[in-house]
Amino acid sequence: MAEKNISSTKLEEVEQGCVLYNLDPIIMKYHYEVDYIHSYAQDSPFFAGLAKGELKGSRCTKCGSTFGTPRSHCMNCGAPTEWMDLPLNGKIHTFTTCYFGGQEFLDETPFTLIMVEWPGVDTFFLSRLVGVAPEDVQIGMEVKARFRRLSQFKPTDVYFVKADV
Amino acid sequence: MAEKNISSTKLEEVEQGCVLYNLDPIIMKYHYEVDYIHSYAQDSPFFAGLAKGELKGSRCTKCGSTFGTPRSHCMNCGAPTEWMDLPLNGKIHTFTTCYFGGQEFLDETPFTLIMVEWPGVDTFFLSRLVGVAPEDVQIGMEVKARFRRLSQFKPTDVYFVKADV
Amino acid sequence: MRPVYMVSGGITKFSKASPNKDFRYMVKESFDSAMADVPDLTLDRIDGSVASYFSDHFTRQLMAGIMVHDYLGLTPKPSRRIESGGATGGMCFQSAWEAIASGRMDVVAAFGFETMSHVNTWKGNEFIALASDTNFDYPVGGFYTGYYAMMVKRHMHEFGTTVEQLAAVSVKNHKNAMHNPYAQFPAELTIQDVLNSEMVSDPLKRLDICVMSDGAATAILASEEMAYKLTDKPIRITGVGTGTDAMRLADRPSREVILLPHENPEDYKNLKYPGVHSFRGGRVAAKEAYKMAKIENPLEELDFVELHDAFTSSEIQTYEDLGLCKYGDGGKFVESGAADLNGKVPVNPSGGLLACGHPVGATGLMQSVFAFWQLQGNVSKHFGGDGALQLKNPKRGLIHSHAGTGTYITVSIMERGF
Amino acid sequence: MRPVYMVSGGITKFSKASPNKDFRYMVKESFDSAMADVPDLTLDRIDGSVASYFSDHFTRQLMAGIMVHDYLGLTPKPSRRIESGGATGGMCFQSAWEAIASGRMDVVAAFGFETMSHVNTWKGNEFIALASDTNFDYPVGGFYTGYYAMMVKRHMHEFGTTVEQLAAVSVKNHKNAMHNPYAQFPAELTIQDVLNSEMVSDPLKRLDICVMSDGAATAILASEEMAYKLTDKPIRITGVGTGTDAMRLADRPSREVILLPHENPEDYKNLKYPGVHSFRGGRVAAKEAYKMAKIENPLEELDFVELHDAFTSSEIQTYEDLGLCKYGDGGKFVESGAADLNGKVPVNPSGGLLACGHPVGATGLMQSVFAFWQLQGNVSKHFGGDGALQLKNPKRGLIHSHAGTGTYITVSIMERGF
Ligand SMILES: [Zn+2]
Ligand SMILES: [Zn+2]
Repeated sequence: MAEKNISSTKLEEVEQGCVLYNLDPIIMKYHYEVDYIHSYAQDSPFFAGLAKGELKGSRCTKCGSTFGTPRSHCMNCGAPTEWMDLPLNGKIHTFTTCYFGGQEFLDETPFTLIMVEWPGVDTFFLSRLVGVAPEDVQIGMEVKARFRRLSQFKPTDVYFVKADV
Repeated sequence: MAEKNISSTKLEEVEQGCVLYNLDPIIMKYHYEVDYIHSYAQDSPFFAGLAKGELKGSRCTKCGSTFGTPRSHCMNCGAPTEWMDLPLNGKIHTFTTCYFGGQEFLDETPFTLIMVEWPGVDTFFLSRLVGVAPEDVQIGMEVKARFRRLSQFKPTDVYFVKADV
Repeated sequence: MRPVYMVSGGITKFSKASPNKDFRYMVKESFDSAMADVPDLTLDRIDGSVASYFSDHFTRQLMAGIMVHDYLGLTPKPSRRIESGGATGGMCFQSAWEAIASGRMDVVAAFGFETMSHVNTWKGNEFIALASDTNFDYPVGGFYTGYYAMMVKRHMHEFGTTVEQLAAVSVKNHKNAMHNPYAQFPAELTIQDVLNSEMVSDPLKRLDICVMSDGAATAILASEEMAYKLTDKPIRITGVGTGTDAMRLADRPSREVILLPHENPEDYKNLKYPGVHSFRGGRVAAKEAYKMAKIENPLEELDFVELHDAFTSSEIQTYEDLGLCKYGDGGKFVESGAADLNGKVPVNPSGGLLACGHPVGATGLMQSVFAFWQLQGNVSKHFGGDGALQLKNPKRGLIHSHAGTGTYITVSIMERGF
Repeated sequence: MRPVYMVSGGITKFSKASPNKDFRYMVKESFDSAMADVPDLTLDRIDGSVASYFSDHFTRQLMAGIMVHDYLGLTPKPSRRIESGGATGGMCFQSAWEAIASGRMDVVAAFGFETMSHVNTWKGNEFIALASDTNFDYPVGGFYTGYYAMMVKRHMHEFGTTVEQLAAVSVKNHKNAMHNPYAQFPAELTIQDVLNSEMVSDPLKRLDICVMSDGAATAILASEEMAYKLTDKPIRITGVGTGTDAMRLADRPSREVILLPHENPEDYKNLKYPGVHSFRGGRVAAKEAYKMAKIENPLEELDFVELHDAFTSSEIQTYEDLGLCKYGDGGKFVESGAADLNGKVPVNPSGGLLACGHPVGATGLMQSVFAFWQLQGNVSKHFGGDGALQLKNPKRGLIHSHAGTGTYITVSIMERGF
């Protein structure tokens, strides 16, 4: 806490933080920032796996359901799941190429999103497909996982390319 | 949209935006920013008034209720209100001195908040009291409005000091 | 179950930005217009309110719900805020229904708003994307249009749905809106116009997608006794239903189709359901609402539908979820003209989200207001004398509200009570 | 009105941070513990859920409600999220009540959480302050403790309430928590310890204020038929009430006191009400709940109260709102020992928010769980064998949830149904 001259009867004049766009009505710029301390909590082993070139899903310890995107409890019966290794090769269940996006990803467009499917795994995995022209992507296309060398501990640490590249 | 080499099968390696605090579980820093375009809309005349050294409240055109903080519709009968000039002198209805605060205001502590009351005005006005030591502030104390010379179009463009200063 | 009625409704004209009126004032405008339509309904007769808005981020204000309740002069009466993503408006409507059906309140104001103009469109898309899993989905693409694009790609693959069929939805809805003075974006378009519009996320183009809006809407609900006291044209809410699905598209299971009374298991022998091609939550919501409203065959028993067409693809998928046609036949359904203003069951006679705009928290309530006016038979009065969108003597309508990739979906059935 | 019961409850231990379990997992833990207490209650018997959390900002995730519903394995069943500031938990409880009372559902899981550890304490305070008017209030001080400090300053001025009386609340609640293994901050304190703690916003000191927490809670509600099928110790929810007040403290009006059945207008001849010294919303909530539960004199008819003591001052003001004593007598009430564990009406026998913590969306539901265990008479079983907080044969309790400066307040009455 800074020492203040509390007997001054004038509020300091400051100029920061006021950008005025319009006067009638008064329209101002208001900037807001947050720093989050975000824990991946029970999903941490998935992200740690990516850093090691492993792709991990979940298997229910009770009913045996398998999940292509990890979840620590089964969506079918509520029991805890255990980690399982997913194949690095899979198929495209569906896809799209985004030419626009949310602000954070605008400068990465165009990019292609795919849902990866594996035989015997009940659900899918969302990822990016790299190196295939939008017009050449197809449902059913075989793809394989690649991992970033410099892990960022984000789901984009893994991405997919055509299986025969 | 930037031209991209879509035939590359490698995702660019980037290092921005990844601050790791902990590995088990993985805890990361996540930064978020927003720029808002904020309109004071129907309250604009109040903020324009502050820039001219005027303090404006509202008076109901139907039931006559008066409001020490402006509102464009009456909270008692729902009718539109009209602008009214508030006296620049008032009394302290209640107060506190804050030694801590939300992050944005931490470095302004300690500061004293007051509710200003006026005879004949049905509601109050929240403001800061400047130049009075915390132990000297009292309910009922007479105060007067002062205005910042450099308007920021914020409610802090007005503040109060002891009336006899 | 205590019967619940809608007795009035009001909306603001949705617009790209409303710098002269903040969210409180916008709701007040829609509220006052609803109040003005029922002269006997004074402020003191309202027992409480339910507030609907999607996101603290858009509003740059937490607890904005109470600020509106306060601005309307409703303190110290009960209120609460409902949030359910894009389905927030429809859920608010059902929460007000529950407040009355439970016997706790007799007259409830359900109001909603969103002011999406405070940030630019791409930041707005980012906010909306923050409503997808921020561990697994947001960082990969962070774009809801992309998620819907993947869903319809699979729909096209499974069923042969075409981009021309998607475009037909856009043409129909924008055209209906030509006669709706509240619509933000009425237009006479051709299939080709839609196909030629800028590609956003393959196969969805600009004209397949609704825009962001500022706007507000209010629906006033009442118990049977109060409804008939207040108006001689009350509209009864005979069914409410809600369904949900997994947040992550990747988590959607493959099971058997949940059947409606008029359907047969043989219709869907080899269909893995819902996968990513259909909205299971929409089917569950419809099933609950139909059961309550005693609807056996929706196509025959509904006179019109106002559904959540944030994307042209969603409208086609929703025909199927609602049982207006078989799963897979949605594309052909719109192509056939069945959903046209003069078709078998007009869908989005108002112009829908595509043409009216989509100020999230207001949208589901806007649908209730349009449906209410249809059923009261006074569209012309509310549309400045233009009655082109007034259906002939409609008895029963359906409103449908939907959150991101079908995570929350509500269906409510409204019927003439006079 | 269809009777509604609570059949089970579960909570996590509230803590400063929970890096090993995210909000989904925390709720699952509280949900599983509730489910485990009722062996006949399987997942398929739950008709839907209501989610409770305060802020997208704290969660760094929009639509977090559906993610929990999904994680619990409840898709595609109905769900919706309730938000009402600090009263979110209490409002969620009442929304679940409405879902059942309306006849729409038979078994509903009401769950709530908050993860406040993702930002530092002062940023957290800033988030909370963004739940005050961002045009007029936030920029001037931006600090809810400051707003409450102004309220109690006026209370002290009107009624002679003392800082020692405030401190007595802190001493009582922290002491009760010594026997509550779920509490985040149990402590044996003296009045002097509280008075000596660091001044935050005059007259409120560190030990007058609850801390921020991570935590989750689940309450499972059921219709009469299902309740008696599932448990032989159901607890009936005999009254629900909600009140509100203006968002800006400056806007609070001066009117006549809203009277409870046992009060006289002469008691308050010269009192301007509520001004900023009292919570009108609390009085309105109590009045509605008492009427429904047929309570005429709360002090005589309630066996205990779990109320929202985010600040010691709020507890004193709330005694008065609830009619446990006259307006102005709250300070003397705590001083007299009437609110002690062995007093006339034990208030916050659990330790309250002051000692248990306040993970906003979970708090109101946590109260329902503590009240539920009290009424079932099995506190000892849930508190690891320590039965010190178990009241003797309590028949009826009150839970009270409260949002910033009393903008939303809920009161619910719970009674033994066996
Ligand atoms: Zn399982
Ligand atoms: Zn008035």
